[in-house]
Amino acid sequence: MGKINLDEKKIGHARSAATRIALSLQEFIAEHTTVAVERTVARLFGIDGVDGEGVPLPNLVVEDIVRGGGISRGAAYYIANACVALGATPLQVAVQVAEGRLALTTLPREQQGVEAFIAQLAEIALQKITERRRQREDYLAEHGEGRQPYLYVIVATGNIYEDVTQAKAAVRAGADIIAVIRTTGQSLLDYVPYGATTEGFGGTYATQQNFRIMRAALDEVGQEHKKYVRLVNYASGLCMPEIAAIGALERLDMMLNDALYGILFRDINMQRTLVDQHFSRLINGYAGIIINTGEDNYLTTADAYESAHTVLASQFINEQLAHLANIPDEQIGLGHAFEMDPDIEDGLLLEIAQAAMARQIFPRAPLKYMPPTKHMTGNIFKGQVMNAMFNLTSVLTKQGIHLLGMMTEAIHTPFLQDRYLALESARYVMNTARNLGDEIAFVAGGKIESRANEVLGQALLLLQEVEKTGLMEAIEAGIFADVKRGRFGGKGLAGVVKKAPDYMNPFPALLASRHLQTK
Amino acid sequence: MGKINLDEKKIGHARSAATRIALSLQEFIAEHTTVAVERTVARLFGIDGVDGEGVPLPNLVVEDIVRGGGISRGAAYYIANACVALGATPLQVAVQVAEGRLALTTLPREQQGVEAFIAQLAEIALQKITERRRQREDYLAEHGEGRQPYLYVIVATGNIYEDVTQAKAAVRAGADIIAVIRTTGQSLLDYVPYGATTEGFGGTYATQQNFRIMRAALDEVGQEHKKYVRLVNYASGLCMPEIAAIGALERLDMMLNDALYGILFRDINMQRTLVDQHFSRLINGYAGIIINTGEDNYLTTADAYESAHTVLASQFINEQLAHLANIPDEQIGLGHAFEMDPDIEDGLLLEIAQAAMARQIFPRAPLKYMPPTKHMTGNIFKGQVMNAMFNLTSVLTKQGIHLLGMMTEAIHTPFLQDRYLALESARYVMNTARNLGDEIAFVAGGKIESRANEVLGQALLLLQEVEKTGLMEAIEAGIFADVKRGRFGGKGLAGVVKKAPDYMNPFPALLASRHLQTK
Amino acid sequence: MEIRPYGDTLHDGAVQMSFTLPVPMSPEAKEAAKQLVHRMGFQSVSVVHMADAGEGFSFMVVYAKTDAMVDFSTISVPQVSAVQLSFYGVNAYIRREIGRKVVVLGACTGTDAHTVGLDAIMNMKGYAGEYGLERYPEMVAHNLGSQVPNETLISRAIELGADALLVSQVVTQKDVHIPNLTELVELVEAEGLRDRLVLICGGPRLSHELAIELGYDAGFGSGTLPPHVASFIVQEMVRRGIK
Amino acid sequence: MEIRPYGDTLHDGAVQMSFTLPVPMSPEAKEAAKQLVHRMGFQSVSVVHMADAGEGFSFMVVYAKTDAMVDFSTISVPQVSAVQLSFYGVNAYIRREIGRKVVVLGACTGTDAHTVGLDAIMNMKGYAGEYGLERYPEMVAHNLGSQVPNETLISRAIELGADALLVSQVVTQKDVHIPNLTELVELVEAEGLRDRLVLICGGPRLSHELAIELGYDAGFGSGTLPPHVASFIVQEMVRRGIK
Ligand code: B12
Ligand code: B12
Ligand SMILES: Cc1ncc(COP(=O)(O)O)c(C=O)c1O
Ligand SMILES: Cc1ncc(COP(=O)(O)O)c(C=O)c1O
Repeated sequence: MGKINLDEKKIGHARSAATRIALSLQEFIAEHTTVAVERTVARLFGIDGVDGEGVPLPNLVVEDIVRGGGISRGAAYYIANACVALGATPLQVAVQVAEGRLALTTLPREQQGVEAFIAQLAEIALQKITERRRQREDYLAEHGEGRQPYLYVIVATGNIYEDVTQAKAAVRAGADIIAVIRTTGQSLLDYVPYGATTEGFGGTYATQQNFRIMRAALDEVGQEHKKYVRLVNYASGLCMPEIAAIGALERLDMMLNDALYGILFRDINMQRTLVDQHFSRLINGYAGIIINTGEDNYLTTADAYESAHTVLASQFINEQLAHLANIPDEQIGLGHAFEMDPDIEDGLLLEIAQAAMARQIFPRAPLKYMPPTKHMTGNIFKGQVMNAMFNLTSVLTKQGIHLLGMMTEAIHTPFLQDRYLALESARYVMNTARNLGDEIAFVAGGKIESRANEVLGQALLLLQEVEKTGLMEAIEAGIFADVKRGRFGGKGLAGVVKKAPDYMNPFPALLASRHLQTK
Repeated sequence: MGKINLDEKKIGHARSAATRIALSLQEFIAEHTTVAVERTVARLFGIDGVDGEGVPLPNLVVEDIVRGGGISRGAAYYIANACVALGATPLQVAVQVAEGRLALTTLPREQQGVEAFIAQLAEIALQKITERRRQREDYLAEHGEGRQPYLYVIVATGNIYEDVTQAKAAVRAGADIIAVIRTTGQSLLDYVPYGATTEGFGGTYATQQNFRIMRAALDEVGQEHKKYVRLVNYASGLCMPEIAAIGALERLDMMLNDALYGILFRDINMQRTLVDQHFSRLINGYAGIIINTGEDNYLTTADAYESAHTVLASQFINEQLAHLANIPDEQIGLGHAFEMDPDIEDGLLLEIAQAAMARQIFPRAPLKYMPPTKHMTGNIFKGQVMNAMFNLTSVLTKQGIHLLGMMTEAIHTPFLQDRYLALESARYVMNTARNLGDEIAFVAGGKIESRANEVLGQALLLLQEVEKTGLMEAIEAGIFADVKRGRFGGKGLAGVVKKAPDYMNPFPALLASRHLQTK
Repeated sequence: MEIRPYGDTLHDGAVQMSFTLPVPMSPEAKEAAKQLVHRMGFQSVSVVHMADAGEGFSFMVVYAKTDAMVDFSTISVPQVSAVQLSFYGVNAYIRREIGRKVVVLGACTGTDAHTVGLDAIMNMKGYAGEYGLERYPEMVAHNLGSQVPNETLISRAIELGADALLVSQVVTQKDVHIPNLTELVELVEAEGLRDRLVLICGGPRLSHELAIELGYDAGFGSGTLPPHVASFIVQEMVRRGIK
Repeated sequence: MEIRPYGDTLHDGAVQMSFTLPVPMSPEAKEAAKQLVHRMGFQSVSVVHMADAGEGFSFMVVYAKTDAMVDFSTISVPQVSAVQLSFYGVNAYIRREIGRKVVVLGACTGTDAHTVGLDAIMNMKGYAGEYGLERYPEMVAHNLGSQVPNETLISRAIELGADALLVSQVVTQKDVHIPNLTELVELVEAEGLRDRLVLICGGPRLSHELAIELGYDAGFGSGTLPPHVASFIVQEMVRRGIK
């Protein structure tokens, strides 16, 4: 497309402001680790399972190291050290810790071969992830990438088996992407639940076993329909990097991954989750998983007209933070949303302006486009039409990842028929308007172009301000989503650890240096 | 707008071909009258009411003249002659005929003063119509014309009182125009039913009393909402000019008026209805009533993609026929429809092309745009979305008279809630996309432009063919709507009468010569 | 097997509903809607939307859960009993089993002017990729078109020696089709033609069940294709010994 | 006055419905849908659409007519009993009748993170043109935000000397809000605070009726505006003699 006459200079300035914001944040991130990061290392080293009380072994291991005052050196060191000392695997070591038979920090240190062993464990982990990535690439080579916008629907019954039924039905009705929504509150858990689960509220627990069950189901139904069905779950929350790791191991294809979401909407401590985010993104990037960012959420608490520029500004920052985690543009699913008040005259023009602008500023990113949610009401018949306008805007402006709006948005998590009808409607609209985007041009200097440039201009000013104050300070001032969060407030601060000089974690360097080829 | 780069020369050629087609038809029309035309004269002379069996007096009068072999001279003469002879009003004369006490053709002829009396009766009739027109203009001056596209909904309960309830509810929900659908089969009746009626199937009888009841109701609710609510009924059928006259007397604002509809879809004899049409249009034109033509119907029996050009060709012809009946462009509501198969890729582009093209070729006509009907199914949720795309296309291409699609189109004539939801949806779509048409341009040489030019080219060829063969012959060959009708087939042929040299009807000349000023 | 509507959990009984009440929008109207749906035997009734539909009417959208179940294993649907033949199959069958051309007459009767459905079955060009009956070499098909009075249809049937009558009824408002369809059967019987004729009706709101009830041999609804109808006609003729 | 749904004729009982059946699309599925709706007590049941919803499910759209009626004159809805005051009215009332600042605490409790509704009631900037409680000069309003455990809410209430608690619950899937709302009342009672507190809950799926049932003083649903809530709080305080 590239049809809106945007001020390219401003785009350039905005991007470099965002780069500087990201870099300055990166200094802080580089100096810290978190309990979640360390648990992730444990998981990548093959530690999985729960104790008799259901507490995950990675938690027990990291708690043990914390208790022993060793966490600032990193879990990798202590685990490998124990392995070398005891001639055991990390899992065996963890079991001993869980059974209270071992305290990792009490073993002799500075043994020979620990560093080599760490490198070896890391290599095995990366190989598993690489293999998953290859599997995906094989599937895609077999069935093709599919046509964008990808139709993305959620399942959220709370029961993974019921979710499977609904997901398969959705694929048969045309879905390209299935997201399993998490149970309400999971993001505040400082551990990842375990096993297959059947009891969630407004969503289903994200567990490795649940990922596996859904992955198998989607591969099966995908084969039948000769397409690769993408699976999504959520990394944001107190276990951001752990879930990213699990996702990498179970071949998820996309993960909601955005520290800002956790900060603003889950009141998670910003230091904690920004550090977590970086590691989780390194993993996502390496695994070929597309990250989805959460700017769309801002418009649920702030007004979509007034705050449109905050979405754009945040996209610029998220893009740069993703780049710093070695994620290529093709894996950066920047979020935005169709949340303008439906009563605004020419509201559709504003939406088109925003969507086309984002498409143009981030040409290679598979933009994640969210449907109207806030202004949806119990009037399902009007909601169906609002979603139709959203579908149209999406195909018109060539969005990448298209979350289907449900006419029952204001009522319940989707019934099977809601999803079916949403898919049918989207297929109709996107087919009947398939090439409309190529057949129309926006009038130069018209409302659409002016709006896009207005939003761009405001975003640039905002970024310049954030650059001055710093991102954390800007969040403290409430610039995003009309929500203010303190640097030392929120959940999970206790899990933030300043790295010691001898801190050791093999993954960041490996993940960042090796760039897998997509075929 | 004027945005599609259309071949202006072809438009010119097409229009002149249509002019010649219309003129050659007009020769035939000028030589004939029909029983319906003569009944209309009787009505305009003030003859109304029914006999004991419910037969309308205009029918009894005209039958009496037919029986007496006088019809080729025209009813005007015999009625006036009787009035002069008996010193009675036309109504008094008619009552005597109805009671079997008088045979009009048996009275002495060539009396003094008959012609003057005819002129006087005609003058009175035109004054009544003029007064209605003035009333409308006063209302419009008070409340304004309103914004196009006008939202047009039907009521069709079969019961005029129930219709009133539904019509008022519709106005409160945003309707600008109310059409009372006729009961199935009325168009084949060779008389106009009488009085207030409560028993119709899929529609309500068109009677003068029903018109009056609805007119009063709409004036009332219109006053409350500070707008002028337009009222529509159907002239097409065996009583075309009579209903046009009644409409003029009861201040209808629009009338479906199209001989081709009657020919193709009601199997009415073409000679009969073409003659009827001309007189009915003269009346509509004079009364300031917007005519609505029926090209949209072609796409219910023929394919909308294949036969798009037949719609355009017919619009050209209808425009010229309307001009010959002295109707200004502003009163020519040419019909077309959004009837493309919803499964066609880029179907919306084709619809936009067709609608924008019509808008551009007939810039001053208040185009009547019909919603999807043929491809509507029992799936109301998909239907709601198809209607949304139609609403969008309409506002985008600036249509004039917008018939609301009902999600229950394939099921039943609208329930109150169907109409409510349709209005709500149209208001939303048209508001959110209000100025979209001014903010986009069609890519030069693109699909939309090419399609419009393709349709224009085909329409021109068709018109040139019709010009060669003549319109009646073309209808015999089945060029419109995939339906063939013979020149001597169908209903009502018996009512066609060749005018005698002394044929007399004061109205055509008066209606055509005087052009009322709209303020 | 007992079944019940499904929202997101087996047997949850979830149903969406909408309707209009003849009372102005108000908390009482909403409550009335709720009670009404309770009276229909629903649980967990939630009136999720109420709107002023104008003129003293209020519009409601409701989600609720029903306790009603049906035993799916007991469901049986009266179905047109004929082996489904193709265009070629039908013609071969006629040549083999009947040995003469089959004469078929179609019409939209009464005031019905909806010919598209009947045309889909009869016209040369056919419908959805299937030829219409006019194209069948072993059939003589006459399409009388729209608004045909029952009397005319019967007199034409006698005149043309029809084996089967195809009657289309699309307008069903206030059950206007019922007396019209009934009248035809009565007239056919009065003329003593019933045994010699295959009587078929069709239209989007008609079902085989209703057709049987009204005294027809078969009824065809939405989605019918020409060979469905042709297959039935020829097999019914053979079954009844119409030769 | 007996009322019944209205389609296009008074008392016609017309209702639109849709639901999914856990059986594959088939004529039997359609018939099952019809029978099911009959069992709900409907007449003239018409399954106007059936679709394959995938995975052995079929989706149905139905129109039917119900015989159910409700007597509209007997409907009464429990309603928040307070004279509706304006922003100015509430503040004047407090000055006149209470004579000190009213302390109000709000929270989205449990795992609920939907703050928009509560913010609409409490925030300075307000909602739909009405100031929120934080702007009321005679009130001291504290908004504790999202995901607040009931225990925390109560200890803060004691600490701040709250007169009224405003609890928001938006997630209601599988009735998750019921135990959470119930727990709060129990804790308040256990602390012996019930008499001294005006207890209010709100959210789009909550009603005043449900609130009363759960032991709250009032419940507020969709479309609530700040002065509605403020009016109730102050009048309830005076009624109960909370000073
Ligand atoms: C096209 C159309 C018209 C055209 C008809 C043109 C023509 N020559 O046929 C015109 C514009 C003239 C028209 C007029 C009217 N129509 Co009309 N029309 C429709 C429409 C949009 C589509 C019907 C159609 O063509 N369907 C496509 C065909 C292929 O499907 P089908 O008819 O179901 O046929 C299939 C099967 O049913 C079966 N079948 C049908 N007949 C037969 C017969 C036999 C023997 C067999 C074996 C099978 C069979 O096989 C076919 C192929 O699978 C419907 C709405 C809709 N989307 O359904 C309204 C609709 C049928 N019309 C309606 C009405 C009320 C009218 C009018 C009275 C007023 C009005 N609202 O405009 C007038 C008067 C008509 C009259 N007296 O009959 C109503 C009927 C309501 C009801 N249930 O009673 C409908 C449902 C619209 C509505 N919601 O108001 N209409
Ligand atoms: C915005 C939103 C979010 C935002 C919330 C941001 C925030 N800080 O509030 C985010 C993105 C974080 C979010 C997350 C989730 N959400 Co959410 N969300 C919504 C959404 C789109 C709009 C809610 C809203 O803001 N409404 C506007 C406000 C003004 O209206 P209101 O809440 O009704 O408030 C009014 C009245 O109810 C009343 N009121 C409300 N509270 C109170 C309190 C008192 C004391 C009083 C007096 C009055 C009162 O006054 C208000 C003003 O009139 C709804 C869908 C919808 N359209 O309703 C889903 C919805 C509520 N979410 C839902 C779910 C399931 C979730 C998630 C669990 C998973 C998911 N689907 O994303 C997560 C987790 C959240 C959690 N643990 O709570 C479901 C709930 C289903 C159900 N019935 O249980 C909904 C209905 C969407 C759906 N169909 O799945 N969500
Ligand atoms: C970026 C991002 N992460 C996570 C979530 C969901 O997280 P939770 O499971 O905490 O509700 C969302 C929700 O929309 C999101 O946008
Ligand atoms: C031009 C025209 N006239 C008349 C009618 C309706 O006429 P009838 O009452 O004969 O069905 C239509 C229907 O759509 C029409 O388009």
